Amino acid sequence: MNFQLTEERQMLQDGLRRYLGDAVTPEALKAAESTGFSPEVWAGLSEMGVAGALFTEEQGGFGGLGFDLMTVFEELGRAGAPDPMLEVLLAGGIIAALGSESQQALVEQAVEGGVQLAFAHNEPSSRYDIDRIETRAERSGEGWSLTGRKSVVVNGAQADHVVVSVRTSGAPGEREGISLFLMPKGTDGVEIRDYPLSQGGHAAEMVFDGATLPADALLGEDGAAYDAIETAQARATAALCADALGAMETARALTGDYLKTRKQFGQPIGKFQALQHRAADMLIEIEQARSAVINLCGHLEADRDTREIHVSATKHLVGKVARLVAEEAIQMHGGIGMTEEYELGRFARRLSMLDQRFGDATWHLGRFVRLRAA
Amino acid sequence: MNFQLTEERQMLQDGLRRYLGDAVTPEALKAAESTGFSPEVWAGLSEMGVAGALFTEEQGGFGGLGFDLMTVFEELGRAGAPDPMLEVLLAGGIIAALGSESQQALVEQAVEGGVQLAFAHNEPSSRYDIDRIETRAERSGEGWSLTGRKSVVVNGAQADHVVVSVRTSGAPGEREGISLFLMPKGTDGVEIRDYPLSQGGHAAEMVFDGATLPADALLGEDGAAYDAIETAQARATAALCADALGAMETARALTGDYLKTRKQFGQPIGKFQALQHRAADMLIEIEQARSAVINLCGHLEADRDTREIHVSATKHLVGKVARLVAEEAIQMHGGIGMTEEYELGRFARRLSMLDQRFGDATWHLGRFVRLRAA
Amino acid sequence: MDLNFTEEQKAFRAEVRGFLQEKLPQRLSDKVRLGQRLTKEDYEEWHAILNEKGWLAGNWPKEHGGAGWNAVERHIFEEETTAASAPRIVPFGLAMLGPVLQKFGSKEQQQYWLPRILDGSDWWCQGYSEPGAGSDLASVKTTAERDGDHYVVNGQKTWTTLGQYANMIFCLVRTSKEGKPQEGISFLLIDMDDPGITVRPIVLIDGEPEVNEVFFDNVRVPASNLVGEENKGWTYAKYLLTHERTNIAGVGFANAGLANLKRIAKLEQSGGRPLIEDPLFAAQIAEVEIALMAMATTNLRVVSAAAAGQAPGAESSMLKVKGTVIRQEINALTKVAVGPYAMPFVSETLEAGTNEGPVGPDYAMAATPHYLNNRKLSIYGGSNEVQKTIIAKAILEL
Amino acid sequence: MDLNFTEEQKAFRAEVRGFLQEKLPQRLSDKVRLGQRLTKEDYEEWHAILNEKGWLAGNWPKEHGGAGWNAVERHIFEEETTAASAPRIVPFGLAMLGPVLQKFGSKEQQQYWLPRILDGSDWWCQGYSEPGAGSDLASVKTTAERDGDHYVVNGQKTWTTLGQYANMIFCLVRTSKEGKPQEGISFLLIDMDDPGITVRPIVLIDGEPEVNEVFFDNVRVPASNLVGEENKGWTYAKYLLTHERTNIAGVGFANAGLANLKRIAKLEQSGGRPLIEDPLFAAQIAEVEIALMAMATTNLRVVSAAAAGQAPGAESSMLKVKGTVIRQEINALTKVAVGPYAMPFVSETLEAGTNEGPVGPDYAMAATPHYLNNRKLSIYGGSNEVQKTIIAKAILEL
Repeated sequence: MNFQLTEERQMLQDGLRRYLGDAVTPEALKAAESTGFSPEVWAGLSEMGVAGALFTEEQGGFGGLGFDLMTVFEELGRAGAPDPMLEVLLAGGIIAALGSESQQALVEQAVEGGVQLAFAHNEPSSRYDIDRIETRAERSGEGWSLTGRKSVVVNGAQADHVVVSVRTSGAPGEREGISLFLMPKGTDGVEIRDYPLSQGGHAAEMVFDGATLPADALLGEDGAAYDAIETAQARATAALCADALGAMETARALTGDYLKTRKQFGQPIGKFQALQHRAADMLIEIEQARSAVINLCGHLEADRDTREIHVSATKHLVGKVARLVAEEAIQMHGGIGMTEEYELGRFARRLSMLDQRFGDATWHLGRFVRLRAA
Repeated sequence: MNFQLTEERQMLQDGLRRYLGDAVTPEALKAAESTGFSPEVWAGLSEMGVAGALFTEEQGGFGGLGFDLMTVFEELGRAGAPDPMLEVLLAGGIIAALGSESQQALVEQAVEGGVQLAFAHNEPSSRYDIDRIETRAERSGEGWSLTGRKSVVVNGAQADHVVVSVRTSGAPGEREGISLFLMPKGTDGVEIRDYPLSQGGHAAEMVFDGATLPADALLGEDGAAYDAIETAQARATAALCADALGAMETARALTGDYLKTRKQFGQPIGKFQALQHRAADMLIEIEQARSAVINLCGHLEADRDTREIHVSATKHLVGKVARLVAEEAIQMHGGIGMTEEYELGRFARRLSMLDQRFGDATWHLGRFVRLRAA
Repeated sequence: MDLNFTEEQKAFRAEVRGFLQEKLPQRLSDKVRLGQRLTKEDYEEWHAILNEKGWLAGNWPKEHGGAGWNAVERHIFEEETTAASAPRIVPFGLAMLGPVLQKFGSKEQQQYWLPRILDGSDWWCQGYSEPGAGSDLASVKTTAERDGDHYVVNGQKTWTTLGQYANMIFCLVRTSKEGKPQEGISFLLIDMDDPGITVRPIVLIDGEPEVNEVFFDNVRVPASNLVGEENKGWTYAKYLLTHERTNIAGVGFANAGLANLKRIAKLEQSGGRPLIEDPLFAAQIAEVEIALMAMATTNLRVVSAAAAGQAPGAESSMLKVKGTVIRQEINALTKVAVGPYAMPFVSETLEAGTNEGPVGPDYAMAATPHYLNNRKLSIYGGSNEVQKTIIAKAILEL
Repeated sequence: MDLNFTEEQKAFRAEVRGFLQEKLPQRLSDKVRLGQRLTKEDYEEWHAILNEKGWLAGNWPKEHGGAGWNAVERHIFEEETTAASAPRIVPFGLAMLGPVLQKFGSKEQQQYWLPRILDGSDWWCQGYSEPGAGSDLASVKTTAERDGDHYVVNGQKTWTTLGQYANMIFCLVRTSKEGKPQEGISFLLIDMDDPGITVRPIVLIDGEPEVNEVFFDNVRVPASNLVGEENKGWTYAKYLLTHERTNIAGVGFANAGLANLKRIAKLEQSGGRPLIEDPLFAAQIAEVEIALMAMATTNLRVVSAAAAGQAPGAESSMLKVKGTVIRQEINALTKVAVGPYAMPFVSETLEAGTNEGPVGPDYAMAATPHYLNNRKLSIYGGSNEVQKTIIAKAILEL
């Protein structure tokens, strides 16, 4: 039992914290608003080889374990970096797990840096169920023809390659019959609407109207993609929770500084005991969230049931704490915390949108109950 | 719309508050510990004719509406009176609703004062479901023979007459087939174990092993008692919530006094802002509880669905607030709040046991959802 | 005790409802229902409709052109208009300045300014808060120095809601530095078109430029624009704040928000079934609904006491806290209810009539902006922390 | 980062588990499981069993007869004993006084008192708190005046847990009124059989006389019973409190309580189905379980740092707060779970071996007493309010 970062991870953490502290400037954020990411920061992360930490040596990386994800994403969250590293983990993880040798080249490119990925999976009525896929792919000549709609595909318009989930057999709600395709940017028959997200970055609605893909675009076996998606999403959930943890740390640091410097009725507001105790509650809950993230990251390589219990436990707890921290941080700041100009705002929005990806706190609480009862 | 007490109710409230403030002495409480009630206070309440407020003029009383119950029981709770007036309301209400002319005499006796009643309804596995009755009555000669077990019958050993619910047909969980009997104290074939309760007062386990009752012991029609029980329990729930409201008022008054007088680190602890804000939270929630009690009392005479929605809404809310008030009052007192010697303790226990009668806060939340969806 | 409205009150409710059915433009109620932005013209249109009926100033006495309603009637009007998704009445002239002028203004001021509020000639905004003051309103730093028959105003106001639409601003200004901070404050009416005034929008975290900073650089204001006496402004300011406190609970908004949340939870699917059938989500809706049922009755208790002439005390602080917490919880649940479609952040979709349609279902587009924007509810108008201190001091006598 | 225990640690866990299977009397674990009262003899029996194995004083170094375990080993022992429903080790001699004597006691004191703690010759209790002091421990009023080779002690201690069983008490006494309150305090060992000592039980709201008041009326204590130096007692007191803080989170108790709660929720029926299938109740259990899973890891982080020689800081305050809140929530849910059978309050049923059987199911009888009794968790050992102030000051540097 050991809760110290390894030397390598410590170096990665230090390097990332230093780099992002400098690089995530108002200008970088401004650039990301219109394009969905900051070209400069993205290039910087590529240069550092950060994506390598998301993959094992076998896959061409130098990490890939839960605590590697935690190290990277906590720093991205702490800086509020607007770059789609999570999509590299999510889509790249699926490609690494299922891809043919030639498809794996994409993972190498991701590790070397620069390639942008996305995972088109959600649909307007799927909400958070992985298996509620209605978009269909049918064989068409040598290849496949896709019909359906994917919603809120993060980084969908920016990605050089998009992993698309479809149903090749079965009905929505069934685990069997889900397949994956690797689709390059610019494929015909796909209508894309790109838009900004509350938490930063962009997403897209993707309408497939008979879009055609060649036979070798299939990722893994026909109809057997469920497990790989669930695994990749478990890892992405851990990463997203680590990201939220980092954002909470920044929110609490900003709040602590504010409590120390802002004066009212003649003294720093941090001298008011009611605020002290609420700040302490916030710290206690952030510590809970940190432990929950550690629990999930430490069980990503466990058997499926154990892993998924930790997925739901952690997403539930971190979701609740994220709401508390975002709301309390704003409240303790007062009006200034409501303004876009002040730095807290974008962290509060980032935390507010945690619930919206991979299942909200209540949804995961119900899922935890079902998993425990199973 | 009017939230003032009528003159009559105001007089009743004043009189009760004055009387109970004097009468509920440590000696009276001590007496109630062993016997289940305080003979002196009970006699005093009888003399004041308090039970009359629980029944309509038609039934021989002078009240009987929701706000009459609220007036009486808020004061009983405020004083922490250990006397089984709630059982008069519950059992008496059933007798008044269903009883034959000769059975109604009991209601008159209750109004005139002195007669003790109980309602033997709960069973070991019924929890809070009114219809989950397994105790059976079968025709035996001219009368009936009862077999089964009733649990936690409040005032069961003390009551001069006990209303007993049984199943004469159907299965547990069905509304049809539930019947009621009026059983005098000392009936053969009933084994009674009397014991004290956490909130004060006594209850009994009652085992019926072929206890025989005459034909005229039947209350109302054979098999059709459900509605009367539900109605009586709705009224008793309103009364119990008003009782809790009164107990909360005392808890908050004790806490307020303590905050003003107890000094630590050189000043009254009520000067500490964290405690101020928590005291304010407590007050806000008590105000919510008061409004919830008003809502229920104001809808006791409404149609069944409206009434029951308010039963569950109010029992849920008051249950939550009662827990908050009991726990926060103790916490703000510190060690002294944990001691039996100090007055807070018995109010905290009274509030703690609110959940245990007629359904806990969570149970009623679920029921509210089902009633709203119906 | 009686929870029922009188026959007169029921008849009044029916009259309001009939009026709304007939006169409330569908275009406006659609915008309100979807949480789209109302333009200045939208507000003015609705104000004019109400004014024609004599209902624009429910709280004003009839002699000043108001409806002269008591607290219960105002409550009924509020319930019906929020239920019908009518635009809110912009409060600065009607709910805030009007009562102050009626109580403390000169005859001339009343005759000139009050009709202009009713007929829409003036759009007022509020110059109370200053940077760094927070809930400590008496620490006014903006100065007004007398110079002949003018005051020369210098300083800065902030959090000026809808200041971008206003042509007039009522301000607390410091006319004396003697005595306690409360003692040297005056209440001044200032034309926003005067030279030396600059308005700078403050963008909030929902992307809206709803509030503003207003800068005063040697602005010359006629002395006739002083309300009441010099250095007595704090009295008028407190009177205004008390009036602002009516309907502090926001029961109508909460009811409308809850109805909207339930509608969404019926339409959204989770696990192949309507979200509202998810027992845990349904329980969260139920919890806030139950809290709202109780709070609405607390509100009626206060309204009913006010109609009987009693001045509300710490109860209004309790209503402020509970009311804002309930509305914020409804906002938070609504954000959760719409699922992933709470993420798109396309400001243009909130403008009616643009080409930019909603990304997901139309009910989803305002969920996140409203959630974020309404964090202000517990901050402004005296933060909930300030309210709790008031409650503790008043009732616990601490 | 590695959440796994080492092979050595796993082997140690297996050894503890095997020992418990063999040596823990069923009679004792049954009582603990049902929440019945343990008698003095019960505790002494269990202490003797552990002492025979050399495991009674896990935190003492081997030279003093302890097991010399590090924080992780102590944690494992704690996890296994609570999971097996072993009686808790009475902490006053072993966890509190022992470390103080080892650090600050004279050679003679160590040689005389330490073995007597291990072999059960002495039952110690704690004389720290005084009436009206609350969390302000330094405001000691009980005086000890030097008279020849004795101290004469006068005053009162309170909240003395299990004082009714004790023959010895360690006390903070005031030996000087000079300087700051912390400066004139001494640490004295007092024989409870000395003339002038009166013990008065304090009945708590669960009906238990668990704590006591101890009165000192001219009690003569040999000067050789002074620990360390006169007027330096505050240093030793703080050292003791730090040691008391180990296992402050109570993870083992929480785990055992959660397992008990789940067992009850499976046995209780609601609506004709096991209570645990009620989605709302199941969700409440899940919420506290999830919080506990995280808190247990926080605890391991602190334990692991302690084993590596780091002194815990404000983390132990965080664990105290979260740990007590979780345990209290489990108690509250257990009370709800047992339903109406939480109401009977029959003190005798909590004594094993009496004729008075439980009124309802045996698992129900301790639910309410435990719920009530454990309200103390957030009050004693530095109230949760004091802990929050510590956290705020330490981490926020406020």
